[in-house]
Amino acid sequence: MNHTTEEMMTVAAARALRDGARCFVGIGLPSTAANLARRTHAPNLVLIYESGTIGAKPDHLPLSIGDGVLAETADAVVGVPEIFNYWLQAGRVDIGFLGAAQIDRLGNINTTVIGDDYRAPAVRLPGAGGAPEIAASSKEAIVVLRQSPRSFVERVDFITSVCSGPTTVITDLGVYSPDGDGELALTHLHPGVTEQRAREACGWDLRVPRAPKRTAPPSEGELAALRALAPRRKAAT
Amino acid sequence: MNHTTEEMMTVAAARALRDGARCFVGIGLPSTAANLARRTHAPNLVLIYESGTIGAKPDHLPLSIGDGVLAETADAVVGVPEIFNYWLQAGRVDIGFLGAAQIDRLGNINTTVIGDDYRAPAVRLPGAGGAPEIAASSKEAIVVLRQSPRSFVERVDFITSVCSGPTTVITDLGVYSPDGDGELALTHLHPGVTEQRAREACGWDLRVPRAPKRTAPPSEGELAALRALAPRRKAAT
Amino acid sequence: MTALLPLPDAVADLIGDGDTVALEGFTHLIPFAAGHEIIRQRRRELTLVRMTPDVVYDQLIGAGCARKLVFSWGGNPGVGSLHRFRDAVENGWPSNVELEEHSHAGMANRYAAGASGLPFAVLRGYTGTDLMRRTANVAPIECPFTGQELTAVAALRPDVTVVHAQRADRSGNVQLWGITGVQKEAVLAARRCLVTVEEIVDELTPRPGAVVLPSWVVTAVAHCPRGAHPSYAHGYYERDNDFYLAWDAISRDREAFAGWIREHLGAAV
Amino acid sequence: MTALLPLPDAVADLIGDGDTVALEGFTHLIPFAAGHEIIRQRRRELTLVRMTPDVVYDQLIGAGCARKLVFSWGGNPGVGSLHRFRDAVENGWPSNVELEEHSHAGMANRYAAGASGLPFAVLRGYTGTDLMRRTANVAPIECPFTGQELTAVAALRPDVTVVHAQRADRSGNVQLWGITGVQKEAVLAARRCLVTVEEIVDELTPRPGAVVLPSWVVTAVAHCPRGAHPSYAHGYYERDNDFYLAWDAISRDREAFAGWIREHLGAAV
Repeated sequence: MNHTTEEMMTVAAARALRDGARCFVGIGLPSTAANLARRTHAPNLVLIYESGTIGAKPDHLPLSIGDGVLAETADAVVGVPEIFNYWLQAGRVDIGFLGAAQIDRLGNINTTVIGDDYRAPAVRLPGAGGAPEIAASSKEAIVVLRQSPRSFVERVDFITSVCSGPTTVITDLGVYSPDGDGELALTHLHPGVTEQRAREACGWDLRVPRAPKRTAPPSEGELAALRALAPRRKAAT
Repeated sequence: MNHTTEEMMTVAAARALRDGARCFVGIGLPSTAANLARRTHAPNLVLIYESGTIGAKPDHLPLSIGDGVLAETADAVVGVPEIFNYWLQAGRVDIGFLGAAQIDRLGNINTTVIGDDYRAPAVRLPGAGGAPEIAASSKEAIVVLRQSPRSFVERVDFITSVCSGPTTVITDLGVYSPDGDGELALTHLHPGVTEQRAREACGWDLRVPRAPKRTAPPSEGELAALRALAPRRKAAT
Repeated sequence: MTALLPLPDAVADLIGDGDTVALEGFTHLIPFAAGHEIIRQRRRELTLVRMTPDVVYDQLIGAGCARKLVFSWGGNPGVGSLHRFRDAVENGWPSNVELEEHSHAGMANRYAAGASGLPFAVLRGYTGTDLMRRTANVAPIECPFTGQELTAVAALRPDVTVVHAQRADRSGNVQLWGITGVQKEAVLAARRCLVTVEEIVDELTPRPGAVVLPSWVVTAVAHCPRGAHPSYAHGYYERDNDFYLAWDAISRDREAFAGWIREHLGAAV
Repeated sequence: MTALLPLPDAVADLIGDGDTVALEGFTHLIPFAAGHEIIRQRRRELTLVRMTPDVVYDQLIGAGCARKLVFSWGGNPGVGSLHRFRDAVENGWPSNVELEEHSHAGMANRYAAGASGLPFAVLRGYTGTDLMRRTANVAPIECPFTGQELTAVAALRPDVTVVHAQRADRSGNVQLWGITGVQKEAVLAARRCLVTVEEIVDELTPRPGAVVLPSWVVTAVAHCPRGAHPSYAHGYYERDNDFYLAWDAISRDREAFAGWIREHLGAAV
C-alpha cells in the first residue's frame, strides 16, 4: 500500500511506544499515534491525558485531550492538579509524548513564539500547555513534528520545554536522537527519504551516521488501523 | 428537669454554635454538642469533620469522627489532605470546636503529655490530631473540657494548639474568654456553681467579673434532645 | 447563601470592569454562555485567567474585553490557532493584550495554592525554560530539609471564577462530573464565583466521579441549559465539533468575527 | 503488574524487619488483618507510620513490632486511651518506642508531598506549638513572593504502605469508597504497597465517591474478607463497637493483652 509522509511519521511514532508502558499523551499528533499503538502492537499501553484521565481506552479517536470518551473509558479520572502532581511529577510516567513547533540542535522545544521579539512575535503559538513538565518528569520523551529548516533550527526562538531523559524525535523524514554530547543526530531515514533531503530540511549541519538505518514502511495492518481512525482524525489533537 | 454537670456543659457548648455557621468538629465531646445544636436551635449548622465529610447530617450520634453515617449524609466527601488544605486552612470554617486535656491562663491547649519530661511523661495523651490547625485557622474557637486544678493550669506542660481568633472555653462550671491581655477570665457561671467553686477548680488566680452572668439551665427541649442522643453517646467522640 | 439569578443579573452583580476573571473548564463544561454575557455587557480591562484560553477567550479578546491574559495553552483544540488571540498579540487588534504565561502544572498549582489559602505552591517545573524570565510569579525555592532547588509559583486569587456544571439544587449546591479539571480549585481560589448549570433539581443524587461544591462556597447560580455549547456537557450533549472547525474561518477575519458577534450575541464589537 | 497473593505471602514478600511501614485508613477500612499478619510473622524494629494509631497499632506496639512511631493522634476512637501505646511510652514495655509526632494536617501534607515526588510540603501550621521542637521534619519557610513565613514539612516515603479496600479486579485495580482518608496519598508515597480487599471481582463498576488505584501502582493485592474488622467497610459491615469497648480492658493489662494475641492471632508476645 502507498502511504503519505504523515502516515509514516504517525506509524513510526506509534511503534516507539512499547506495550504496557505508561504514556502521557500531549496535545497534537501524539494522541493519534498513541491510539494507533493501542490498536496494533501495544494493546496494554496505558494512556494518560492531562485532562486527568488515567488508562483511557477510547473506541474512537478523541476530538480533544478532554473528550468525554476518555473519562468514560478510563480506569480513573482525577483533577488536573492531581494528574500533574501525583502522577506525572512523581515519576510514574514512562513515556512523555509531545508535539512541537520547533526543536533545536540541543533538543530544546519551542511551542511559544516564532520570532526574536517575545512581545511582538512573528507568530504567536499556543504556548506551553503540559509540555514543560511532561518533558522534564517522564522517564523518556518522544517528540513528533514535521521537519523543515524552520522547525529544525540551530537555536529555538523560545525554550518552552527541555527533555530531561532519553529523547527520540520522529519527523516525516526520519528518526533522531541526541548524541553523547546532546546534539540531535539522525538514526533512521524513512523509506524513500535521502540523506540529502534530511540535511536540507535541517537548520544546522546535521550529523548522519555512516549507514543510517531504514525505517520499515508501514505494514498493511498498521495502515489499515490508522485509516480506520481517520474519519475523525482531522479534528483530533 | 434535673441535669448533670456534663449535660450542662454540653448544652452550653451547643448554644455557642449559631445557626448556619460552618463548624469544624474535633474529636471528643464537641461532636455531641454539635449534633445537639443541629437538633435544637441550629438546624442549618454545617458540620465538617476531619475525616473529610462536609455538611454531614447524621441521624444518630456518630461512633467516631469517621463514622459511615457522616459520609452517607454529607454534601461532599473529600480526602483528608483536601479537608485540611482547601477547607480549613483556607479560612472557610467559622467555628473550630475542640476538646482539651489541659488549658492554661493564656489559652494554650495541651493534648499531648502530662508531666515535665516529654520523653518520660506521667501521662501520655493522644496527641495533636487536627487541633493545632483547627485552633489556628478557624475564625473563632470553642474549647470544651472538665475543669479542675489539673486541667485549668498556670502553664500547660506541652503547647499542642494555640487559638488565633476569639476563643470561648466552656467547662462543667462556667464559661471563660480571654481578657484584652489574653488571660482567660470567667464570664458565666453555670446554675448552682459558686464563684468560689470556679476559683478552686482553677490553677491560677482567676479573674472574675463583679457580677458574673449566669448560664440559663438546660431547657426541657434541650435535655430531651440530648438524652435522645444518649443511647450511643457513651461511645461517641 | 447562594443567589439563584438570571445570567444577565449574575454577570452584572459579580463581574466588574478591571476584575481578574477566571472561566474554567478543561475542554469539557466550558462556560460559553457566561462568556457571551460578559461580551454583551461590554466588560472592559479584564485580566482573563484560564489554563486553556480556547474559543471562548478568543471571543472575549476579539470583543475587546481583555487587558491581560494569564494562561498556559491558547489554541483551538483539535483545530489550530486562535486567530483573535493571535491578532491581538501580533497586531494589537482590537487592543494590546498583556500576556502572563505558565505551564499547565504551574497554573494548576497556582489555583491549588489559592484554594488552600497559601501564597504559593511548590513544584518541579519551569527549570531551564524561558518561561521563568517572563513573569515575576515564578521563583526558585530551596527545600529546607534536602537543599534541593524547586520552583515556587504564586497563588492565583481571581476576583471571580465562572464555571459551568451539570446540576445545582435549589439551595445552590453544585454537582459536576466527567472530566472535572481544575474547576474546584478555581472556584475555591476566587473571592466570588458564578456557576451556570444545565439543570436545577430538587436533590443531587450521588454520581460516580462527581465533584460537589456546597452552596456556601457558591456566590451565584444561573440556570443556562446548553450553557457550555459548543463544548460538551457530559451526560447532556456532545461537543459541536463543526462549530470549532467553523470558528477557524470566522475568526480569521475581523469583519467576519464582528459579524458573528453581532448576529449571535447581539453585541457590537 | 500487581501480584494476587495470600496475605501471609504478601506480608512476607513486602515487609521486612526495620522497614518503615504505614497502615492507613481513617477510622474506616483499617487494615487489621494485615496488622495481625505482621504480628504473626514477628516483624521487628519497624518504624510504624499512621495518622491515627488506634487499636491496630496498639496491638503492633504491644506485640513488640515497633521501634518508632510517626503519628498525629494515638487513641482508641470513641473510647479513650491506647494502653499498650501508653505502656510503651510511659514504662518502656515491651520496649521503648521512639515518637515523632505531628498534626493531622502535617501528616496529610507529608504524604501528599511523598505522593507528588516532592521533598516537602507547605502549610500554615505548627506555629507557636511545642511540636516544632520535637522533630527535624518541620521547619519554617518563607514565601518568595510575599515574605510570609509558613511551615514546611518533610515528605513521607514509607517503604511499604498497607491499606484495605472494598474491591479489586483480577488485574489488581483497586476501588474504595466512603471515607477515603489519606489512602491514595499513602499508597502513592510508598515504594511498595499492599492492598487487602473484601472482594475480588471481574469488573469494577463505577461508584459515587470511589477512589480507584490503577493496578500499576499496586504491588500486591490479598483477598481478606472482613480484613478491616473491628473497624468497618462501607457497604460491607459496620464497626464492631463492642470490640473497641472491650479492647480497653484487654489492653489495660499486659497478661490479658498477651492472652488475647495468643488466642486470636495464634502468636506469642
